Amino acid sequence: MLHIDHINKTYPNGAEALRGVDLALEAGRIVAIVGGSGCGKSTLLRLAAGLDQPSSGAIRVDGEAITAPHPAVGIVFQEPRLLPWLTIAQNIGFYIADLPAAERRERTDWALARIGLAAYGPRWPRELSGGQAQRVAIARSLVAHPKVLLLDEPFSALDAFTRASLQDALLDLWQAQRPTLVIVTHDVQEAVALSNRVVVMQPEPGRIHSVLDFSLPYPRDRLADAFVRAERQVLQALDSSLAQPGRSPRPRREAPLQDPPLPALLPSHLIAV
Amino acid sequence: MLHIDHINKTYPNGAEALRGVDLALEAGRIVAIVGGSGCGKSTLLRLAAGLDQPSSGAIRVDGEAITAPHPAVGIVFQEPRLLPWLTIAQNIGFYIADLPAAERRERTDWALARIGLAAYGPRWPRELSGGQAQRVAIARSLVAHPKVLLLDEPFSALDAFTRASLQDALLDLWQAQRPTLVIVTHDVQEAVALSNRVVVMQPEPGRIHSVLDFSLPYPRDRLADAFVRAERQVLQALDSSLAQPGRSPRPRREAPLQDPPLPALLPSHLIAV
Amino acid sequence: ADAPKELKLDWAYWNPVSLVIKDQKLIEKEFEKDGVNVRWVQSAGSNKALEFLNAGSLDIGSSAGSAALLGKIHGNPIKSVYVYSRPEWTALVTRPDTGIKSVADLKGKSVAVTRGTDPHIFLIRALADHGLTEKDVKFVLLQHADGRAALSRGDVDAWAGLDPILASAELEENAVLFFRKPDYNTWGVLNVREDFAARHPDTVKRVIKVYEQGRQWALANPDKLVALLATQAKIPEAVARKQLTERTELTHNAIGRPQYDTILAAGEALKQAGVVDAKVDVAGTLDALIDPSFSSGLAGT
Amino acid sequence: MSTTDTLIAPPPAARTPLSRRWLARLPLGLVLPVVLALGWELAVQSGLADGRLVAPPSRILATLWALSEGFELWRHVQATLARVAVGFLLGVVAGTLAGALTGYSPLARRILDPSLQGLRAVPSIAWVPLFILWFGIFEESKIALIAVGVFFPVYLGVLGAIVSIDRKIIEVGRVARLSGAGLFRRILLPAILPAYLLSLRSGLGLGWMFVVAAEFMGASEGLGYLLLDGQQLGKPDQIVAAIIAFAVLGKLTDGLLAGASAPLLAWQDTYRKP
Amino acid sequence: MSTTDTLIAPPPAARTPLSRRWLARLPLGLVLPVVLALGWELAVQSGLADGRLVAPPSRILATLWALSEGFELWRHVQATLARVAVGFLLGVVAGTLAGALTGYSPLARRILDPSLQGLRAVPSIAWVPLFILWFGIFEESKIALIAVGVFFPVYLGVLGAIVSIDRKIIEVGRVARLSGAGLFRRILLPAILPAYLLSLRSGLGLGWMFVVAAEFMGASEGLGYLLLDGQQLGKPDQIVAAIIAFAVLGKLTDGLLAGASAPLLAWQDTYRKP
Ligand SMILES: Nc1ncnc2c1ncn2[C@@H]1O[C@H](COP(=O)(O)OP(=O)(O)OP(=O)(O)O)[C@@H](O)[C@H]1O
Ligand SMILES: Nc1ncnc2c1ncn2[C@@H]1O[C@H](COP(=O)(O)OP(=O)(O)OP(=O)(O)O)[C@@H](O)[C@H]1O
Ligand SMILES: [Mg+2]
Ligand SMILES: [Mg+2]
Repeated sequence: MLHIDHINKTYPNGAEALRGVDLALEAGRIVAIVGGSGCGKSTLLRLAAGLDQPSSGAIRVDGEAITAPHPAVGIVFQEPRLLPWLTIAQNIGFYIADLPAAERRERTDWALARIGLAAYGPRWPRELSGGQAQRVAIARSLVAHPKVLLLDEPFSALDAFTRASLQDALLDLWQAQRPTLVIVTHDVQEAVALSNRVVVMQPEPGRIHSVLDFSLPYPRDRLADAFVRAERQVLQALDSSLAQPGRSPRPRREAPLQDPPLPALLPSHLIAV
Repeated sequence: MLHIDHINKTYPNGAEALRGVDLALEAGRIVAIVGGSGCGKSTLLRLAAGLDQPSSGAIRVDGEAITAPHPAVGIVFQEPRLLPWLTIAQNIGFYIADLPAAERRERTDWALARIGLAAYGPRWPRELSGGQAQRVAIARSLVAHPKVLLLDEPFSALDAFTRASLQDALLDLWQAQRPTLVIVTHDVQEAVALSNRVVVMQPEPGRIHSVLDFSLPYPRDRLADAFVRAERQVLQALDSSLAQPGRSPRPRREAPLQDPPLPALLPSHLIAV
Repeated sequence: ADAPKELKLDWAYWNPVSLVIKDQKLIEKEFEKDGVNVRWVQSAGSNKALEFLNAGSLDIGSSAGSAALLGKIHGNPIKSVYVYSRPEWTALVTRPDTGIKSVADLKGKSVAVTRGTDPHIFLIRALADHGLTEKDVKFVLLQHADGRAALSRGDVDAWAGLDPILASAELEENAVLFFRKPDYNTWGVLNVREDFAARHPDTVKRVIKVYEQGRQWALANPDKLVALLATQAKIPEAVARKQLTERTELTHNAIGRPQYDTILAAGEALKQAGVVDAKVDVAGTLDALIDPSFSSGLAGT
Repeated sequence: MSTTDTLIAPPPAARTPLSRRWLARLPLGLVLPVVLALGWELAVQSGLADGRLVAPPSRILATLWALSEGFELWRHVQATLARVAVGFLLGVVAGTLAGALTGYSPLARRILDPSLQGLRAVPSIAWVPLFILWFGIFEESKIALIAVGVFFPVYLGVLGAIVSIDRKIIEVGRVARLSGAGLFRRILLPAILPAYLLSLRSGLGLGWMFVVAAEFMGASEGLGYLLLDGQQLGKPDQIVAAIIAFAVLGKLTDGLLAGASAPLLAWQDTYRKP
Repeated sequence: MSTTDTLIAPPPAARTPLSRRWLARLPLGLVLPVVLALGWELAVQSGLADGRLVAPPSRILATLWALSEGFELWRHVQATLARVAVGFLLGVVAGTLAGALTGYSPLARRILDPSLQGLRAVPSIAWVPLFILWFGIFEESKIALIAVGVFFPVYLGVLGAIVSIDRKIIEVGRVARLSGAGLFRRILLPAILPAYLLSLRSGLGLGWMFVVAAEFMGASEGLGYLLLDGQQLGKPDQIVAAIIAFAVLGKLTDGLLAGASAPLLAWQDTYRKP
């Protein structure tokens, strides 16, 4: 489906964001990408979405080299990037403007309900909280039913329960239509819970450190031994990726923290419940 | 230090973001705020920072009612909000422009090193990754040594290791200067690891659900029984806050997820390591 | 009376004497010993000179007689004290192909004209002479050069022209001057601000003396005058020659009865045309405008 | 630290006392002109100033009144208003299209922009002879000249705003695989809307300015004509009356434009509405 | 789908072939004027068009050449350039201050803005009599008039840009407890910089336009004078020569301004640099 062949990406300012990255994503696969801050995850997604050109190497969708956004590839950006001049409902319908109004309407309403913002359709983006905006951004890409969906830290601004609900929404979509999903996340548990393959990247220059495959049954039990083992495996890979020689030393605490004398707790009558 | 007295906040569009919120933050305390998406956490922080006015109620810093930003109160916004026309170093020095150049320079350099971006001083904000920008935003507020620092999901875009390093940086500052820290976070483990008090908020309208106090010794052992218990306690409060009657039903999976037939794994020679 | 510190005069292409005076620095020489600072200002048209006078940016300025009258009517505090020329700078013009032979043929035709200028007055009086009024023809209000362009484009049938554009249209496009009447042109007069005349009467007299000097030189050197105008205004010598030798008399100086009569007739024509309010006392204004005292003693020619 | 009337002051909350809300409805914009007019009237009346060149308000009002009897002023206003309206529309359409084209296509920009930037500096009056030549002396040329005046600010505004749109927003449009007219209509235009509306207002102002040059070309009615007539015949009262008519109409049409476009900007997240 | 020369096309990557890079350096902006000039020359030479009213390039070049012998053209250019430069500076300073004040303080905005928006529509020529009255007919009044022309676009640009700055950015300034001049210098000005520079360019264009009205006021040198002189004496070649001089100088100064300000915008995250 999506083939990334030996890609290098150096930004005009000289920053080497990606070096020799190879990745193949078959149709219907769920891949998670984890890695330290600044290791090129967003860059990789932007290249795969056709929004930027690699310095060398090629990206192909179904064998076709892409130099511009491809109809089959959708992306959820790291920031919500809602269009401020459209209401929430219009934002969600933005990628499906070509559909008949009735169908667009239907998908939009479904998505608004699914992200728990059914009453928010007519609002402006500036009236949303951070997590609400992020949910709208996810909904916008989901309703377009892309064959490949790239998600850049889609749930980072959500509490654990809202996050779980949206993960479910994503998996529902996957089950119904079997898109290829690429999810960048900093939450290792999330990576293991969602994907069959975890790509661990390492920074400076950004490249692939290791690729870990799992085949745990869905729905996944986060307390199962296999799950916890997989989680630990990813964490270890991540740790070793950040401790690579040649990288600037990982910042660490300067001095061991002393337990400070805590101030007396507030009498509870001062706190409204 | 910071007193929030019976605050209500209704936005011009009628959204009731906060209802009857009382909170007292003594000097030197670390408070974490957790809660569902859209429950008024950012609104509360913005009010405390003097950036917006409550519809009723008052906020006082050391007894003095504030209607505009107070010199003793710093804030890290939910988005990085770097000034695009300043370099990274200039952004970090933005709040301390009044200091002598040498001292500003020194603090900026220290902060750049501490957030692992020592070489990034002369870059523009647009050349940063999401997590890098977030780190710069944190550094910008840290160098001003505020007496009260409000942090709105400061580490959401960071991988586990970078996040731990910045948590350390924050605790170091706390140990050295004993500011009052208010940290909004979606990571319950983080809330328990950093704070002595966790405020759980609940949405629609935004209000305080419960306040949980812990006094675990620093440095905290995340595997210790007491820690895990505290964590579970917060999670339960969070869950119950989101299941409150009167709230629109928490979105849930529509149908139980079936384990889909996974595509065959890629032969590993296709993957560069 | 004492001379002023500064003397502000105008020069203009349509005032050939001023070109001579400025070119030969006659004023500067005259006032050298008094330490008077002489400041020359170019006037692009009568209305500009009058505007500058009105605002006190000129002490002495030249204009057409009718323009001076209009200015006075609208409260411009000036006196006309001297005649520097009797130009025939305006005429009615058409293209060869329109078939217009006389003013009577203008009935129902369109005529380009600049309001309030000598050509405008000229046109009104010409029409009146032939029993026509403004309503019988269609006035198209255009600046002088644009009137010529409109005529040659065929947008209008005739044009009340003004030199030197008139002369160049005549030479370059065979424009037909179908109505000429030197008497209907209203003189080139020198105006002075009232307060300046009251405070520095001697200075005014000395300027007039210099003007006489320049005028005499111009009369004596017609070819050099043509060359002077042609180089200063950068117009072809043929145009300058036509304008100066065929259509400008420099043989007048003292202001008095003849000027009064011509300008009065022009004023009445303007009143008829509605450019001047019907309530205005033209004769009375003219009495206040024309002040022969400064130039009365001058000998003719 | 900061007074309550500054941008950084807290937005008007429920605490605004009644007196302030009453103040908020006062047409404060009238204060300045009225004070100036009264001051000038008093100065002239008391003999402190000479009202010959700039007539005191009473005389200007008399002039305006005289002109408006027999509806003459109204005729002039109407003629000019009609010209400005049509010229404005044409200029806006042309400026928007040209700005969109050069903003969108770097090639078109490199070919067209230098010439247009040069022509932008050509004064209105300089066009007069050329427009007479090209369009004659009737309504067409007047409207065309006004359209030229409107064109340039709109063109510059659209082009300048397009090339400084945030990359992030354009990328959303690219992901929707918009290009050409679609990208312009759905991303570029709304993104530049605040700047665009500003450039329309700027263009409208220039439209009013170009009226005088336009009415140089064979007009016998219109405010520009009134002004020129006043200047040529040396009628200061009429000049000042024309200036005031220009200012009033300019303010009214600008206010109309700003007001009509305000709802289009309801989405903006600015600190305080204009 | 989209051609390679559109905004949404991939930015020039390393793959750009040599021929295209060579193309990129070509002064394409000259193509249009040169083609038009040659076309006109041919049309006149072949008798297809009548070159009397709009002279063919050869004759205009001859006029320009004749004017530049004896450095006369240079004298005119210099006079006008000096006036525009000083007037531009004054106009920019005044426009920036006024725009900052009204953008910052809603009270000042409500008092001043309506009057200024009205005056914005007053044509340059209308100011002439008043400026003669206030400043006389010498250099002061000319410079003042040009400054007025520059003032309005700058004022409108600054005000409009300030009131549409993103709230999020202003809040960062508020947290730093900036107000007044500090807020303006450290937040508002840089935030509006792209719009501001655009308004400066717009103002510069208007400065050039106001030159003619300025040189109505008793000038005997300058490009505006050259133009008026040509119109009054019916010298079409000189008119066209003046127009060309205006266009060339306008483009040069605009290019200079745009070029000088480009480094100030290096931080912008736009899709492609202008
Ligand atoms: N400017 C605004 N205008 C109108 N409503 C707003 C505005 N800002 C926030 N709200 C609403 O107020 C409520 C609280 O918003 P707030 O940003 O405080 O939530 P939050 O707890 O920070 O959520 P998150 O975790 O998603 O960032 C939300 O329902 C939101 O839709
Ligand atoms: N436009 C740009 N210009 C120059 N350098 C850039 C640009 N964008 C990103 N970089 C650099 O490229 C590297 C990779 O950035 P990228 O955004 O891909 O990281 P990331 O893995 O998404 O990080 P994060 O988890 O923090 O979002 C970083 O070092 C960053 O500084
Ligand atoms: Mg990223
Ligand atoms: Mg928030």
